[in-house]
Amino acid sequence: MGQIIQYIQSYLDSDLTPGAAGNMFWALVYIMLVFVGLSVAVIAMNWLERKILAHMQVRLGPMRVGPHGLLQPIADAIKLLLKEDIMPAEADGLIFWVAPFVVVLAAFTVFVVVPFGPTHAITDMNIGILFMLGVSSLSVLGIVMAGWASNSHYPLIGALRSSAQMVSYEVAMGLAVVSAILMTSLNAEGTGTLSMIGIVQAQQAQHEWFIFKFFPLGLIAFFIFAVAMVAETNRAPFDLAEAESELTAGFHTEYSGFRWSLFFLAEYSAMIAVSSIAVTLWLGGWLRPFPNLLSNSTWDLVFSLFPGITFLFFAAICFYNAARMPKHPLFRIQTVGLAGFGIVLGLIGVILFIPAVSIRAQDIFWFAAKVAGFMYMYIWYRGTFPRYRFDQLMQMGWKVLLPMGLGVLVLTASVALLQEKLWHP
Amino acid sequence: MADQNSSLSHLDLETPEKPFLDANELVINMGPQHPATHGVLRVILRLDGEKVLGLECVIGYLHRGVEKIGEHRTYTMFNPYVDRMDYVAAVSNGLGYCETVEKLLNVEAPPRAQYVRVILTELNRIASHQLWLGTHALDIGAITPLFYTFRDREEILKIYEKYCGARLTTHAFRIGGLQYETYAGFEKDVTNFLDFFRPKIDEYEELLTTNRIWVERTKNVGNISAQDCIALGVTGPVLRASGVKWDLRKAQPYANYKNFDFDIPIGQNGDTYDRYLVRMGEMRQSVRIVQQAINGLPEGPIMAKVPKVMKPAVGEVYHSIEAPKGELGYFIVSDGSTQPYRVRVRPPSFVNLQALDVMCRGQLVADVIAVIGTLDIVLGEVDR
Amino acid sequence: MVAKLRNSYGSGMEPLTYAGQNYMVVDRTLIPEILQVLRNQEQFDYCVDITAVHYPKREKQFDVLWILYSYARNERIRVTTQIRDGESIPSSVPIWTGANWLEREVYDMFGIKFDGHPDMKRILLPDGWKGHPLRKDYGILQQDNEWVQINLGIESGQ
Amino acid sequence: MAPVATPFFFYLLSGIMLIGGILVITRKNPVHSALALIVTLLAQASIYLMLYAPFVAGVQIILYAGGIMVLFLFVIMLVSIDRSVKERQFNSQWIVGMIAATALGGLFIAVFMKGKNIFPEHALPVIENDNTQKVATMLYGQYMFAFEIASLLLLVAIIGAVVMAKKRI
Repeated sequence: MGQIIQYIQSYLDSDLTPGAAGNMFWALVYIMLVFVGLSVAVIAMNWLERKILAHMQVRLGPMRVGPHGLLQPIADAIKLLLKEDIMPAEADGLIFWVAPFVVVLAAFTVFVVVPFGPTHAITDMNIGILFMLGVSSLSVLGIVMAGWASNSHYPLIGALRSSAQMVSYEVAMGLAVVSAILMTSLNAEGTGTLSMIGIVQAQQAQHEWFIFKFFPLGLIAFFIFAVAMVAETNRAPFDLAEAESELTAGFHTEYSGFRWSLFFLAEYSAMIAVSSIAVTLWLGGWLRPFPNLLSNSTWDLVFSLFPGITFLFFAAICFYNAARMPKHPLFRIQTVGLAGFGIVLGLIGVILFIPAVSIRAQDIFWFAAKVAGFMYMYIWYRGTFPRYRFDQLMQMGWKVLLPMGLGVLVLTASVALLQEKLWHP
Repeated sequence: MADQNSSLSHLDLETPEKPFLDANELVINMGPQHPATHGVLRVILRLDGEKVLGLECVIGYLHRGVEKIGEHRTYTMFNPYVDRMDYVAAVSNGLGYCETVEKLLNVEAPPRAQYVRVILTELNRIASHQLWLGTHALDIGAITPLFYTFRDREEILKIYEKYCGARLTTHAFRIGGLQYETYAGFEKDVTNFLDFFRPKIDEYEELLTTNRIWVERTKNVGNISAQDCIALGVTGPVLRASGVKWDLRKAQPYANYKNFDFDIPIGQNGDTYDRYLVRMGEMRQSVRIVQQAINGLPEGPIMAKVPKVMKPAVGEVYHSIEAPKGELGYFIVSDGSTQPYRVRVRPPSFVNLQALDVMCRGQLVADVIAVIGTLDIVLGEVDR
Repeated sequence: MVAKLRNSYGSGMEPLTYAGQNYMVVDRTLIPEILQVLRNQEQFDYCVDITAVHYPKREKQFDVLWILYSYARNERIRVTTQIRDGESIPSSVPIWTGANWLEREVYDMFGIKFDGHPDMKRILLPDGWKGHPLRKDYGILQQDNEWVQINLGIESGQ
Repeated sequence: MAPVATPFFFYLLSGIMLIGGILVITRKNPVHSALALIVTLLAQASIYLMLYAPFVAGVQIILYAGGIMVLFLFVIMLVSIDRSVKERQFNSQWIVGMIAATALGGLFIAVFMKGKNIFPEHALPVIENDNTQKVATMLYGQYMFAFEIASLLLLVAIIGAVVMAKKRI
């Protein structure tokens, strides 16, 4: 018994990730945490997307289930779970059944290496970024399987489209990633790293987010990635695979109920995953803004207040809206619920002000905040852009982004070499 | 019957033993239940990969026999039926029908009625174009314009509702003029709408006109030359976007369009983008016309002297107006009784839809969606 | 223009005007020729509409008419011809491409066949429907019950 | 650091690979075969991981499982499945194939039996963290020429494919 407790406690002193430290218990705890956090994020994302998109489009969005539709995603989830699971008669049963799980598995497995903080990752792989790209590319398989197994024209064409799209954009994406990895090798030993934590630490060591490195090279590489990642996740304006007006719903046309919701889950967690890559590679991962300019202890303190303030701000919004609720007896439950939600958020905010907590949590906060920024951009794209045509999309991938990526890669390498030769002889 | 199911025979729809790749040609059926066919249009596409080799429209799912009904109703009774053809531009349909019967009866609506008719018809043109813009943009993947246009279309529908109680199938006009005098504050409502709407057109354009993806999706898509348009009998914005400056409101003015000052927006390339610009221009021109009509709205009677029981003399009359979709014509044959002997509707959507094949050849599947959208067809009018 | 046509075709063509609208009644035999002339020499390049009217009491039961428009002259004209039931008429698709669907609709509604039409079949009603609804002897409530029973699986559509 | 590469995992992964491999050649439906091949490739990637070669494992997943196999599936899915299911599974070359497979198997067994003599030195376990850098230095240092030749070969292949596929250039 004591041994077990010791085994559990031994990790607490370590400054490694549980995976790297080989501590299975804490690795499991982290896996659970990431899984739960991700599910909550997807649920929140569902609500936020509908709400934000609705407000962009001069409508209200969900308003009925819970105050301001807060419980809508839960209601939807229950609805989906209770729905009949339909399998087309001519479908290939096994593949049809496996496909959504492949997609979900691929989308969730990548989070094994996502660094939410210097020690807040399930494990730190030596090939972290490669692992992420590789595993996320496996979700193409699931999509292709789903499209083919449905045994119907529209899903098949949808699947072919999205797989072609994902395979093409992976190339440009990879080149952009390589140019960022190249930047990690600009240190005294001249050795770079593929580890996700290592990449962020390199940015920390170089006192610069890679997006600003070798301006504008880092920015261009980031731009390429930012475009490719939208294509990679099959989202607007690259949502050809599920172009409602052309292919009804693309590869998951024939899916319903729980299986459909798995695709939905996978789509959102894939969005979060690629955003995490972007944040890690170019936006300094868990590092707070201006780590080099405003780097004395006062600023450290100021920035450590942000997580708490953010939650208090959300709480304030909740209270404000609770106060604005109609004063009708039927609205009492909603008002109380919203205020209660505000109180919970406020409590979290208050807890986050405790220095011991805030030091541990602020890395996660900054990481999440940056990812949230990307998520907002995803929604914004969807509200603004029409959809690309397939040949245009391919043209953009192969004739614009790929040469651009190659150019950036070559330039980055040259500039890095020159810098080494000229300024640090 | 000999030609039973012959519509599909030459397209080889039922060839299961033919493998995909060897055929080199894929036949895909789009619709009648498809979100982008704007109703119940069925398109059978012959594809080479994603390239369209040809297509055939199968229509008639919404056929209600409007022309047959017309032969069994009196002139007055048939009036509401025409609203159900192009239901997004019901007022235009009514205008065309009323004017045709007026021609048969040899009466003319009084000036005030004419002005109100112009106001309502032009508002209807705006509403129709708004609906077109929203759905067309939605087909191409831009979801937001739909909500913007519906928000603004609502204001027009409110004016209709206040004027005649109905929003969509308004039955706003009567043969010989109007049934209702305008309500108090009608002019103010319309003026308010115009002031409200002018910046909204800019808002739509801001979202789309210079949007790179929008331009790429619509430029050089669904091109049709002026010659082809004329040969196919295509009219309306589609014709004008191909560079033919022809608008019935100018060419053969009806109602009292000759009193108004407006331009005919035209395009050069006859592609989807030009058609978009032409329709945007038409909305602006409609705003101009309505403004002029409101400013010059005369006082006076709203109904000409029309017999209670209409029995036009024996004869036949064709009259057409510039509906939002193109030339909307009515050919009515009277045998001197209270019911028309024959009502023929010349539906612009029906004729324009013929051009779909020409416009889509050599394009990609995704463009078929864009082209169906840009033709601005209403299946209620195609099938009647 | 009318005088010129009158000279060349003589009694086969009769120009008329009603309510300020010009139309001409043309003999069935002159149809393709006169349409060709109108299209090529008189610039009636836009075929607005093709339709028909059924007069069951007449010997020549059907009026088939072309409504034409000339962009150059900004003028409309109607060409009418009379044919018997079962008689066919030369197609005008070679003259105006747009006549295709319009002729199909006339065939669909009246059962008038157009010779030389590339795709003479029903357009609005389903293939295999019996009867041509715009004929006067086709009742307004009448329908092809057999077709409805076979294809829709219901007793009657009413 | 505790070794992950226990014999249990090795046999498990090898078993998966074997089953996958057998499925590849026995399934009548080509899509099923391709999917079985993917399973095999993934198991193989895991074995690379056990060999402390994470970079190779990652590349294996990205290139084979994520890239090439998707293209395979792409092509297979467009071919009529019904016809291939009807076709006979074995063609006239199956005897030759069997002989070749047996010979290869025999060779493997021979190597396995006499392995220690053929490879006298133990392969030194490389530290996982240095692996990628090692691969990089090898590729761009010692084997630079071979690497460049290989990439040239691929370029030629790409251009050849484009020339053959495109009707007019």
